[in-house]
Amino acid sequence: MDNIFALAQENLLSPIILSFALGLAAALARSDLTMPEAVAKGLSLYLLFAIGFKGGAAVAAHGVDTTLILSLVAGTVLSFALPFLAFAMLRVMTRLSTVDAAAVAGHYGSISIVTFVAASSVLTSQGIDSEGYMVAVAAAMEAPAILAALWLAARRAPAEALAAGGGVAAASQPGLLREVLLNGSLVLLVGSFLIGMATGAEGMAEISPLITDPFKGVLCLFLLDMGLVAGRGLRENRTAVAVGALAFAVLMPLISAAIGYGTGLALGLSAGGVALLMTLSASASYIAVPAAMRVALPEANPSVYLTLSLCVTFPFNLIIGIPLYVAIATGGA
Amino acid sequence: MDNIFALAQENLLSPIILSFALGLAAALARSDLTMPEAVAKGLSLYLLFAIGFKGGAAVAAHGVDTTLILSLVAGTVLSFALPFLAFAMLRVMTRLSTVDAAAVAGHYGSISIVTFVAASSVLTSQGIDSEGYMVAVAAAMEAPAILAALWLAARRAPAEALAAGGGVAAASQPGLLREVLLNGSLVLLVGSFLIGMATGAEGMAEISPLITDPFKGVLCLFLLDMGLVAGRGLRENRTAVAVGALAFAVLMPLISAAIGYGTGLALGLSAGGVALLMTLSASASYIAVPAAMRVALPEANPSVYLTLSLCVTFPFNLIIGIPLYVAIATGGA
Amino acid sequence: MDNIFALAQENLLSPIILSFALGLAAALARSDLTMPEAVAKGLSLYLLFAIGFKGGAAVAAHGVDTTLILSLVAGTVLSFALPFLAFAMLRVMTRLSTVDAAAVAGHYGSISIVTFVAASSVLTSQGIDSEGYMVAVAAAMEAPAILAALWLAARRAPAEALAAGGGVAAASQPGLLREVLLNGSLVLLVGSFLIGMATGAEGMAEISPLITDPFKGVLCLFLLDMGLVAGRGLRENRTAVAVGALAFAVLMPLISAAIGYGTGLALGLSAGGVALLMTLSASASYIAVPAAMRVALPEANPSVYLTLSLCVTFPFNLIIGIPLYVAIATGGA
Amino acid sequence: MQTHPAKRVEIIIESPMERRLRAALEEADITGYTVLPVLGGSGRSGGWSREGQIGRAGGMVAVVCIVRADRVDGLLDAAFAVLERHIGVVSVTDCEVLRAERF
Amino acid sequence: MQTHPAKRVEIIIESPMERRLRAALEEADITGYTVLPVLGGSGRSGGWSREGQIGRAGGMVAVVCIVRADRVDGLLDAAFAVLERHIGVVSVTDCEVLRAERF
Amino acid sequence: MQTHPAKRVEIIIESPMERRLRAALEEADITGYTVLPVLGGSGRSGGWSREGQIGRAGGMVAVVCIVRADRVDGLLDAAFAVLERHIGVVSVTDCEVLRAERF
Ligand SMILES: Nc1ncnc2c1ncn2[C@@H]1O[C@H](COP(=O)(O)O)[C@@H](O)[C@H]1O
Ligand SMILES: Nc1ncnc2c1ncn2[C@@H]1O[C@H](COP(=O)(O)O)[C@@H](O)[C@H]1O
Ligand SMILES: Nc1ncnc2c1ncn2[C@@H]1O[C@H](COP(=O)(O)O)[C@@H](O)[C@H]1O
Ligand code: NA
Ligand code: NA
Ligand code: NA
Repeated sequence: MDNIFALAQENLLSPIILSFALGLAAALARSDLTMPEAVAKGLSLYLLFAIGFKGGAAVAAHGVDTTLILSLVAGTVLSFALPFLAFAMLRVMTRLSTVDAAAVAGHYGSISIVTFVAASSVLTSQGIDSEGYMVAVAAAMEAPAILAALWLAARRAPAEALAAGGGVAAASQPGLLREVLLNGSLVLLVGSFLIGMATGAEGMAEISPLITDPFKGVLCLFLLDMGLVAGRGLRENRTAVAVGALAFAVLMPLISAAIGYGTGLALGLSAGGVALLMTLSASASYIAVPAAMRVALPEANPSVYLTLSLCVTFPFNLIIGIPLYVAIATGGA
Repeated sequence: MDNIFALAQENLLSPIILSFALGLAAALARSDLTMPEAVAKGLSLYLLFAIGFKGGAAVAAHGVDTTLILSLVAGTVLSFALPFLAFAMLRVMTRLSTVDAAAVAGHYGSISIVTFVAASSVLTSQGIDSEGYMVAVAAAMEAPAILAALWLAARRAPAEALAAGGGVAAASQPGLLREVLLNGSLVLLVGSFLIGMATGAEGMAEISPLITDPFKGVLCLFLLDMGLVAGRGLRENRTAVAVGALAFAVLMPLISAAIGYGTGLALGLSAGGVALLMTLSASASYIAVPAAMRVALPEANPSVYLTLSLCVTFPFNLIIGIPLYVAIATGGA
Repeated sequence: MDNIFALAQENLLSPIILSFALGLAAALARSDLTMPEAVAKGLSLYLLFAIGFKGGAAVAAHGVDTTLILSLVAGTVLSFALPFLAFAMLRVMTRLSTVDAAAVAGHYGSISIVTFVAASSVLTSQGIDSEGYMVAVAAAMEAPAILAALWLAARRAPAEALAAGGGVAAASQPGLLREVLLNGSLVLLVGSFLIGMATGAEGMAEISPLITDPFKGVLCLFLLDMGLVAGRGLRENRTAVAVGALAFAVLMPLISAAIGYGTGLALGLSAGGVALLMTLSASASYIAVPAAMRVALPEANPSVYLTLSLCVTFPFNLIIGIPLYVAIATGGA
Repeated sequence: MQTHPAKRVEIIIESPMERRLRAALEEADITGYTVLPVLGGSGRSGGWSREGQIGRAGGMVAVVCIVRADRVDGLLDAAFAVLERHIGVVSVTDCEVLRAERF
Repeated sequence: MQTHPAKRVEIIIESPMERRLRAALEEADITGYTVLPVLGGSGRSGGWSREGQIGRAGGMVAVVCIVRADRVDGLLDAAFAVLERHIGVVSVTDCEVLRAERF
Repeated sequence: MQTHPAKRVEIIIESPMERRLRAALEEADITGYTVLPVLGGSGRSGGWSREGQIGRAGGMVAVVCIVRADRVDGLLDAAFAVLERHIGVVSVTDCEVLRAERF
């Protein structure tokens, strides 16, 4: 228990969290501090490239153990299954329409790569090892949730959806699946993972001054931007989200993390690996899934899913979730 | 004396100055070399974050001494008072309208953070220590000058200003004060200063590979951009500024620096701290104040104040001022 | 022979090549992975500044030897002469119109700075020294080819060109020469070279954490972008280029490299210097020359010259050319 | 200078739908259009801004398309099929163009 | 396809005034508009360009607003109150829109 | 609010030609115009996009110019002299402006 508090406190005072808090505060206070879109995208390309490459290089160093394939399968299943749980909870806890609930559910099955990056960096700070291929698991968990969401919207809301021209049509939209599987961040993450695997320690030595040394600092700047965007979202959509939905956005990650914990133990992952799988399960998408939802479920209200995912669950995981998951996974709780 | 020349020469041959000169030359020669707006903004966010954080970390390391509060008060007073001096000088030395003179005066009370950064980096190169909280003093000096300028415009130019719908109304414009106090660069500077203070040496160790090691190189690139912008400004506004105004733009920083010198000694700052306070006093704003003037004193001609501040005083301080102030503050003159 | 294969293989598995391949694959697969224009420009400014500065600092360290002037002259002559050879080959190997052939020829006389950077980084990895002033030679080779192309278009296609309002007029267009000589990348490359020369080892020490340590990593990100752009070009212009032209785009660099080899030996350059001169000769422009062609020879089809230069010759040099040129120059073949 | 009547169609559409709109236009044989970036805006669904955003969702683009009057209907049909369930705005203005043979 | 007459108002305004213009529009119940970035330009006060600039001053944005004809006057009054002492350009064009119920 | 008739000219032109167009406009005494960025597009010469590009070639900009009707011909002549051999699109729309004394 002490351990958790120590971790949480240390976490709270890390430059990463404080940078996020600064961005949030600036946006809520209506400061005109902003980061240009191109810079924010540049930072996210850097983070994806670095985390992917380092994961691949770690796999090259430690070899592919038998758990790799199992972990990928488990991640895929989690991503597809969690939305059903989320959907059920949303139907009970909120008055969201079926389409909205399906869209939100999709976000919680999928993952947030920055949350993953933040957790990795906490592990690194504490000298806790983890499987390099957790990056590949992260990638595997991105898309299946989207299919689950579309399926939920189509099955459960035939009338609603059909009236609007619909979910079913959407699910069968040509190109959507392909677009989701080839979305930029997924391709970069997987691609740099493969490059890291192929070039291994030698490649790592060549580019580590870019992707390792300044990594944490760049993460701070990126979280500053996330804080700004989240704060602006909160300001504009204060009223879009009811109390039930807020409760969901805090409860769901805890439940998902518990499921991730069980899965991680069953897979026999290291403590660090378990913490990362918990984090992945607990995190909610705010890039890939929103874009897919705008295309396939335009009737779903983006204020709802973006507010929950980016303005509630993301900070919750960052501040409370990650130290908690790490503490539990390492048996510190 | 020798010392000043040695310093000036070393300064002239530093990559920082030469990068600025390259940008200036390229723009004057009408090269199409440009830096995208987003990249320039990204670099300035980096510099603000780095300088703020390092200042805060230094305060965390050395503790808050009693001079801190006094320095903040002194900075605020200087920023509010210097515009009155500048205004008086402008009325004597130039034929600028009252509104233009008030606007220019506001720029010279406020500060240029890049000039501050350049001076800090000269101090670092020469191994001269300075108070970490000078960053906070810089922040304190940003806004008061704007109020002084508006007050000058309203008091001294009632007829002019009222005819134009004016200054008084402007000074009382709802939201302007708030906008100035919450402008992006101020919030980032103060915020990262606080983060640096909160996370101290530990935080510094984590992100120093981003904010310390490549700092000087990034400053070169940023000054390249400043040179490009200043050169373009010179080319487009050659005729906007009369000889009297040019003389003001060189004389004013010297006088302000002298006042800053006295203030710094009275406060009991270290030699490095005195050099920085001189630099702050001598520098003229080209971001926060111009934006405020466009909102509150739109009748003032931006070609005048931007040309003086960015194209004359900034290079003057960079090339001649900083080495001079450092030499004087360290007793080398 | 073994050496070449070893080099080629090592080269193929370098993060740099793989990053390019990733970009290419992503674009061909229609992923929406993209790098914002501003970020790509920012990276290219960094690379130009770094390579220029390092070249200048190397010259400052090793002194200007007598070969410098001769090398500059040789580069200028090569750049002006190679387009005539290229033009003759294009007339034989392809059915391109005179204007198109002249435009393509101009690209192959000029140079690609990223190809040069990639070759330098291969040399550095292998501990092979080269003359710092090869950067200046690269700069000298940028523009003359454009004049050759315009001359070819005007001489050989008087009817065609005149009908279109044409080449002759274009060649004498006021401002074009000046625009070419002052184009942004040329100015930055030469400017930072001079800064590096002026500040030498001391300047290098100050900014090397920015321009040396993360250099290779940044090059990877830039090549990722190049791959994306090349892949998109291939996708959109598959049909723009006939087989003859493709053969040209692979044959021409080999011939140019051979000429560069002879020239380098005649000049008495070091093995590294010869490899770089081969690379410069073999590389084809895709920034400065296309922009000049759009202004001066708008009738020439950009799909043709961009596809050949960026989508065929650039990858060819990157993957096969550079290791080959290095092997030959170092006598490893 | 000789000008010719035409129509300027401006379609403000969500970024995630841009690719589909482009495909639909090309299918309807409308191959001339230009895409402009959008910084932010406001509508029935509230205000938004691109600053600091990295995802495609939550952004829009403006597609400007100049066509001969007789092709406007085809264009609008194609655009509407894509836009129908989505937010976005379509406006059509009379204009004059140079070089009519290009449209 | 059925279209409806409307007006397209384009306001080119200094960036530092954007926030005030947005507030004024919203106060005048004009909640539909789109903001486009501007790279540079030229006017009586000379030429300018955004390249390499980091401050807000010295930049402009273009605000496009499509409204029913009967709301143009309210819009122009609101915009003019903000613009009055400032540089900037306002133009109004007739247009046709789809989905009139949205305006 | 009192408005005055004018013309809105929109010129979509290759980036490498922007400098020449600006010079030509200024020579024709058209000193008021605004330049907007363009992300991509499609035309007879195929599609293109600015993403990831670093060269000027392969990009376009949109120049918007609001003028009194009697100055349109001068403007079009000046623009056409620059555009003639180049790709690009020019359209002219009727509009109403505030503050007519500025044009
Ligand atoms: N009347 C309008 N004029 C211009 N742009 C609009 C208008 N209405 C909506 N938009 C744009 O379309 C987006 C979505 O609008 P809405 O569907 O009303 O939420 C807004 O954020 C604006 O960018
Ligand atoms: N006639 C015009 N057409 C389009 N944009 C204009 C016009 N006049 C001025 N502008 C824009 O408004 C800015 C300020 O104009 P001015 O107040 O004339 O200096 C210019 O820099 C242009 O961006
Ligand atoms: N009808 C059109 N409407 C709007 N933009 C166009 C049109 N035709 C061409 N363009 C723009 O001009 C560029 C060159 O067109 P083109 O000369 O037809 O290849 C295209 O890539 C578009 O950006
Ligand atoms: Na999840
Ligand atoms: Na000052
Ligand atoms: Na060449």
